[in-house]
Amino acid sequence: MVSPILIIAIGLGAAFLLGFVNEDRKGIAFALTLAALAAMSLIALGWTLAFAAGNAQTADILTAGFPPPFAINLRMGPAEAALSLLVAATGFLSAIYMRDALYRHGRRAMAVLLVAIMALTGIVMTRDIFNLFVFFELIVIATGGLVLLSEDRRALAAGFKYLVVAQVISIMLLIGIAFVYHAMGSLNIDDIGPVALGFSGAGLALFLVLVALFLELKPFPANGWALDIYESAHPGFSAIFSAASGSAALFAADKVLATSPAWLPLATAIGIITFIGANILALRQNNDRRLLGYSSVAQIGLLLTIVGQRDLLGDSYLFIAGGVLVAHAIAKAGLFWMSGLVGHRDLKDWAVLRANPVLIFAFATFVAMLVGLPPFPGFYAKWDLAHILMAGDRAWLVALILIGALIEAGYLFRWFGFATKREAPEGFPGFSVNKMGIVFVTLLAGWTSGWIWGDLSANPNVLSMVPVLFALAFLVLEPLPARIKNLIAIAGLVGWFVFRYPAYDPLQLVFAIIILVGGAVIFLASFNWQGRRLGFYPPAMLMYAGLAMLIEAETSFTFFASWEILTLGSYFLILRGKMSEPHALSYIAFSLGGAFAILAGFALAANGTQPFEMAALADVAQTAAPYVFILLAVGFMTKTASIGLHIWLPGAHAEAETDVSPMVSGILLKAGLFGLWVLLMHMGQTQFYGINLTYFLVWIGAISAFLGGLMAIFQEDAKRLLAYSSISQMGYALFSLALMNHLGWLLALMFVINHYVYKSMLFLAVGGVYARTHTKLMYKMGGLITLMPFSFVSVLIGIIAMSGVPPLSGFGGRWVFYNAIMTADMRLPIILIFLSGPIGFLYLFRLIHSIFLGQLKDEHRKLKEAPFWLLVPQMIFVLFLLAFAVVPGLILRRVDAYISTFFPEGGLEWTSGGIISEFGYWNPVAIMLVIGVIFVSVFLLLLWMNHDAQKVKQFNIGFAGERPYRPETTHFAWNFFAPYRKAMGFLVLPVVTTFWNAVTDVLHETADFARKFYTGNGQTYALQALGFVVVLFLIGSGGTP
Amino acid sequence: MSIDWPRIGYAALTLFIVINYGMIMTALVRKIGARVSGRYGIRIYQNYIDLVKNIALRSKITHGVMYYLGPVFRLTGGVGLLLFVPTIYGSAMWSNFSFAGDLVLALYFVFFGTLGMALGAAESGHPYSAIGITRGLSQVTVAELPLALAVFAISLQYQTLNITDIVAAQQGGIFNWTLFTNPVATLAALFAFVGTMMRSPFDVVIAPQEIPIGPPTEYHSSYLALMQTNRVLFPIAKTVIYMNLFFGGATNWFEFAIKVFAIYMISVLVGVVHPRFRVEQSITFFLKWGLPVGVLAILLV
Amino acid sequence: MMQAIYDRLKDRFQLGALDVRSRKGLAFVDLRREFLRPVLTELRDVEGFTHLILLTAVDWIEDERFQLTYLLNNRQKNLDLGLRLRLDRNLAIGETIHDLWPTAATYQRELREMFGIAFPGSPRVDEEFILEGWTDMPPYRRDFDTLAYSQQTHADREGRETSDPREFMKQILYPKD
Amino acid sequence: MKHMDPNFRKDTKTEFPQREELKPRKVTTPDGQVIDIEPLQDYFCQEPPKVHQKSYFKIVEDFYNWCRAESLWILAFGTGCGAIEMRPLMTPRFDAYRYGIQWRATPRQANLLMISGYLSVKTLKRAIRTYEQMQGPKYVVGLGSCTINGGMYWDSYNTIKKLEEYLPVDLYIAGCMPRPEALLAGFMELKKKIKAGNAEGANKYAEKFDWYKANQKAVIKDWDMPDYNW
Repeated sequence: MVSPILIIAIGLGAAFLLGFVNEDRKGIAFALTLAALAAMSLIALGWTLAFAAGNAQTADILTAGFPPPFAINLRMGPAEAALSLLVAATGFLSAIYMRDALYRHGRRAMAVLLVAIMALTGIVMTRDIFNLFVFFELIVIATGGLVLLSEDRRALAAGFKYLVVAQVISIMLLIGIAFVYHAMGSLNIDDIGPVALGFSGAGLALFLVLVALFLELKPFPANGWALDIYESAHPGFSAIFSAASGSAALFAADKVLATSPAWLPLATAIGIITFIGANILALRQNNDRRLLGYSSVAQIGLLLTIVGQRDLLGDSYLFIAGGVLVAHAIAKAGLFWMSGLVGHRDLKDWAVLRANPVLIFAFATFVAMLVGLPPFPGFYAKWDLAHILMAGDRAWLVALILIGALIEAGYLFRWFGFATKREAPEGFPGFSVNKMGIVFVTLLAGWTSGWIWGDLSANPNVLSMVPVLFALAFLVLEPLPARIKNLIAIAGLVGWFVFRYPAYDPLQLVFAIIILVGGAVIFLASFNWQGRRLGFYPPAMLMYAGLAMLIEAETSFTFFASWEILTLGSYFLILRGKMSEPHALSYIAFSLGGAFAILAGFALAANGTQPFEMAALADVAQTAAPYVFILLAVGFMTKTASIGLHIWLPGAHAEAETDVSPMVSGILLKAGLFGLWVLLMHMGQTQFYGINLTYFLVWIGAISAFLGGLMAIFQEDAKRLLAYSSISQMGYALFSLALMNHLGWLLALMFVINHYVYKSMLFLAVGGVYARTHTKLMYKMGGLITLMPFSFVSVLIGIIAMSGVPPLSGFGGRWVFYNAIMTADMRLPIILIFLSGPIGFLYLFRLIHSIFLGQLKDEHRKLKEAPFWLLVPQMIFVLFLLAFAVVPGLILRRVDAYISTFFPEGGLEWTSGGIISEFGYWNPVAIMLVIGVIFVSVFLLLLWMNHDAQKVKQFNIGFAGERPYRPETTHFAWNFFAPYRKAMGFLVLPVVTTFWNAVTDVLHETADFARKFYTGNGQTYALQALGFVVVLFLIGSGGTP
Repeated sequence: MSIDWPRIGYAALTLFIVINYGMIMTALVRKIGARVSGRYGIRIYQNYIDLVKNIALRSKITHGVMYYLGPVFRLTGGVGLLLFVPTIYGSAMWSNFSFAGDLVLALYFVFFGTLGMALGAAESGHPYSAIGITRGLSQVTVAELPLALAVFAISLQYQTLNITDIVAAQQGGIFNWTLFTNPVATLAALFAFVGTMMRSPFDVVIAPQEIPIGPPTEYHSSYLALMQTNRVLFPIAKTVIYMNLFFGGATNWFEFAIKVFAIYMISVLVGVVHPRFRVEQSITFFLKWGLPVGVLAILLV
Repeated sequence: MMQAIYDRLKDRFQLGALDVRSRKGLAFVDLRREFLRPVLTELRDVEGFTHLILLTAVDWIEDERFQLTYLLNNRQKNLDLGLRLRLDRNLAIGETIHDLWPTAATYQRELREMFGIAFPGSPRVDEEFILEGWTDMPPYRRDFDTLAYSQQTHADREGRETSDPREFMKQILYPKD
Repeated sequence: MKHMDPNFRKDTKTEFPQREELKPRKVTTPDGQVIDIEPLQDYFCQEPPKVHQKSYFKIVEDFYNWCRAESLWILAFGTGCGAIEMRPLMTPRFDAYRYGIQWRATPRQANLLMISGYLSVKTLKRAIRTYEQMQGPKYVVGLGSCTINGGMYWDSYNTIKKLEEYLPVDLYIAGCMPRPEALLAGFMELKKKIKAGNAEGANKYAEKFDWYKANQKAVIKDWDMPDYNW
């Protein structure tokens, strides 16, 4: 192996050599710089690969020929190798990125850059604290110089402030080092400690060193001096400052802390405060780089927290810390580099990235990496971290980390929403190829790191799962026409279903049919879109991949990974809607909140065991079980949009594209239901202080069913109406599931099927109407029945089926419902369900009346029927509903038998003469026949009597002697249920929305308040840094020095 | 599946009897009302004349397919409801098509005609029709609530959803009727009964003074004839359900006639002494009075 | 009381004589056009005549004049005061007072339709008020002969006899005289 | 007798302009296409009324006529002061219900239109519309001398004098106003006429449709509806 000291030597040597290069020969100087950085990277890479392959041992390099502590020694271990690679590679890429700036400033700037990178690798490798100090000083000076590469005038001030505060810190470090030497008699890190927590003698020494190192990490709130650098420096340098400097400084702190575990809580405390505080502050940022700065600080805070937990993490420490670090470094470097592509500094200006889809993909990747979503390293790290912390009884820390992460996700996804939805500036000059190339390399590195971490993980690698790979393949297929991609997508879904069919149990089968076959049917509607439809298929397929994997998941990890994948996919899918930016954001915020609850729940349940079988949920210890239940239930209920957690749904579903609405409503909601199903299957009877937790679910389900329906009544927007209706329907399903008896579960399953069919059908029908009328406001339509007969039929059938009127399939659901509640323990919530049934009738009638009946408007006179491909799936659904109404047994019978394995009592008897339950009977064929015969007879009778009726037009109505003035004034549709609002309106005041708004408001207010610390004055910042030390000292010593 | 011709014959006969009974009974009820106010009132066979007159109209119009089908839905709803419920207890044949489904079928089939009628009336494009429908639908959602609760209560009481079984359990004396064994549920159901019979005080749906006659504003000729037929048939079909569930059912046609008339008169008596509610008032009324009684019923079982 | 009000107004505006009628508390005053608005404002805001009972017109065809009558009421004191204003019949343009009393707009619309008196600026004054599809001259003008119009528009039923009521009743009641 | 200006000539030249909402207009569809809207054509059925044959069998027609006679549904539409005379018919004193007479609130379901008193031109338009919206066979009864010859409004510029020029009147009930007893007597007469098969006003209206329309349009200058209001 090449000696690692060469890394430092090359950096230093090249910097020295640059001095000999002619000032004008910038090309040579730059080539030299690049070569040096490349060589440094390659050496580090060599070591890293050797460690990965297991061919290398940790090597100590002695510099002066003496063993430590008599001379400085460097160490090259796996962590050092990886970090050196990170630092050197970042430097290398940044150098290419900053080519223009470096050319402008000449060889000196290049030399400073080389020194900075060299010093950073030095910090990583050295084992000597005084050496550490030297390298820090080098970095401080180099930073001060490199900041000037920026064209931003504020950079000068920023660099100066940085220098002032950095010197204060350096002095502190130096004093600390002196004390250490005094106490230990050695400057070698390996000779320090273990030092007990204390503030005299060795304790004080270590305190000073640590505090200095922590301050180097820019902890909240003593970090104003560093943030200006992020904001004003050249993005290429900011990338180094964030990715490389931060990592190196952290590693330095880690090295010192490793000697004295007693000091770890200090790191944890500072880390977590920084993580949450910086994230809250970032919420209010409009400047992209400053936001990235806060985010960097937050990520370093998280890492410091993890460092503080190394006593607990044990062997996983490197994996976890490394995962978070790598994700942070790559993503942050990538984002800083991307910020150089964007001309202006407002977050909304990132909309310019839309000029290149790959950049948007890169942006999405980096955001996902930062938030810790699969398949990136942060995901695996977070998973393991949560598990280990939970098992170590540090649930509070998990909670804090997850809250911080949620806030972080909030602003990052909001930013992403700006980029994809806001208006792109006019007259955009184009991106620099050079810079874009760097971003692409980073993107590649991101995905590679994801694969590596997946591979290293004890759990399956997300990137080696077939559905995920299939979905990702669509990224490559993007240049193809949409219709070909659609065909492939359908083939993929159906193919996967056929392939997996033998392995499904009946429950999985039903969900698989809905997700895969049902997904394929909805995809038929997507044939309606022409062109390439960029950015539609990858997220859609990602969602389906997540769903397909979810229902087969055997371990909690696969389950959770699938959950995150489908969440991510559906977020991008929802975001595509024209007006959906805020709704997609609230969707992802709630979904991630829910996902984190699930993560915490799984981690609590697993109690350290990995992999954790889903079935083992049944064996969770008595003490933990209720908490596991609550966490998981809350998580799943964010997806089913149960009341209280529902506010994301109406907007997300209503503003999505026409074929996306049925996907996210008809199919995606079922994921939550499936989760609840699995939960109840394994932990159904969990008690909490003597109360069966399913009681709460029954109530929540009933209230959702009721209020969802009530809110649907008052919507003017057709898709919103359907969206609220979904809340109601999911409430029903939750209710019946939580009844915890045989028929309840059967009913829930019927809801799963029925809701998929009629909600998809209705969304497509309304979407088809929207495609023609360009409005979703119902009162602006009317009288479309003759123009759109097929759409009308599907809405009509959907309504009959949904409202439970015989003879269509909805009635079967009602019948099972009555039989199910006969054996239920609870009676009061049933009242709400009784009330919500007819309420469903109200909003559905409003839907069909306001759109298809009543008065036709002038501008709609020449409308055509909805597009063909939107009608195809609708007609399939119509046929299915009719068939399902007559022969429900085809599907339900097997499931009924399957449910008997959980609830042997109370099943149905399937006979040729109908279906018989314990209490009643139901003969779908007979019902259909009788009604059909009567209907036809009466119809023929009427036809005989009234066959010669004169067809009249819309204004031929008995209008009290007058004639209607205009269709708009004659169509009764707006505020259709006014009397109902008078009587029941108080129930639908937006209490929940107000609550969640208040939560976000408080966060924002806090951020606003905290911003007052950041005066922009260098002296203040220096005082803050000192104040931080004093406060830390006082708290640490308990006020008694 | 072989066709059971005798059963179809009996069904047709049931239909015939009930329609004629309904024609006479509703006329009688009006006549009684007239006599109370000192008039002679309509002739007892007036309903038939009106029916023929409407069928005999020469010119007719149609507003479209759903308009045309509205009355068909309506009458199918009425006929179906009648035939899905056993009419005479103890007779296999007079039970008609009740083999197709139990109490739940009857409860939900009530909406079939309502839905069809609403769709048909709405296609006429008449705003008064639409207003009438919103009133009707708004009111019925809460008016049916006490019934749903009462039905739940008595099906828990008898541990069955089979109407025949429920009637069977009430045989053997008047005190076996649900009316006496479960008076609270009966009271709750009667709230719903009065609320859904389209009589004052709950007839704002068809308020002639403000929205001519609500949903059927545009209907005439044979459409109206079908609806008139349903108007005499449907309340009886509904009353039969109440009779079976709460008043011991009927073992022969005579008992049927008496009981249906008596139960029907409840809504009439309430109607003649109460002025009309606005929709939100009746919603509030049912929530304030009907709902608590219903809740009490399911809590007491 | 009315006299006192009249005297107070008389000091400041040129008014005609106070024309006191049979009933106590009812009087009319003639005034010129330029005093209409100030007098009305004064009466409304100072003298307590808050209510515009009616605004009507009389066609003095012989004088070539339209007379506008603004009848005001003081509710506190139960006084009615009519202001009479004469307009040139051939240049029938009145002044709108809908800003003083919003109801005046309706009266003015009626006068516009029935007498053809214009009130520029009055809201919706040119819309149809009672007549629908009227194309002839304003029917309340006295040169509009309603009988002639009726004869030319609606045919009489043949055999219709018309009697003078006085003669007719006399024949029936006192056939001998 | 009243003085009449022999020189007065009514204005017969001025045309009343078409109502704004009925003028043909151009509308932009959601797809941006511009289409023509002709309100009268698009909103209203343009078919003329048809003459309906009686039943093929006389006995059936007689039975139908008997039913029609015994089931007179009056449209609740009061055109003038005579409307007040109809209310007592519902009271115990007169009790018209026993003769099969009822009031309906919608023209679709009524078959008897009572022109209850003077009919101004403006109301005539509503009466015509309402009459045409009723489904045949349908009957018109003119109430009071105003409908017969103008009555006390004989010289009014705005009140029609002979109702049968505009609608096919089956029966006049004279008086100013006729008392409820006279109304009942009139209904009995109408019944006889219907039973005899002579009350074919609707067919007469269809047969002489052009004549009726000409008369109607001669007095209604702002004809803002289709020729026949289905």
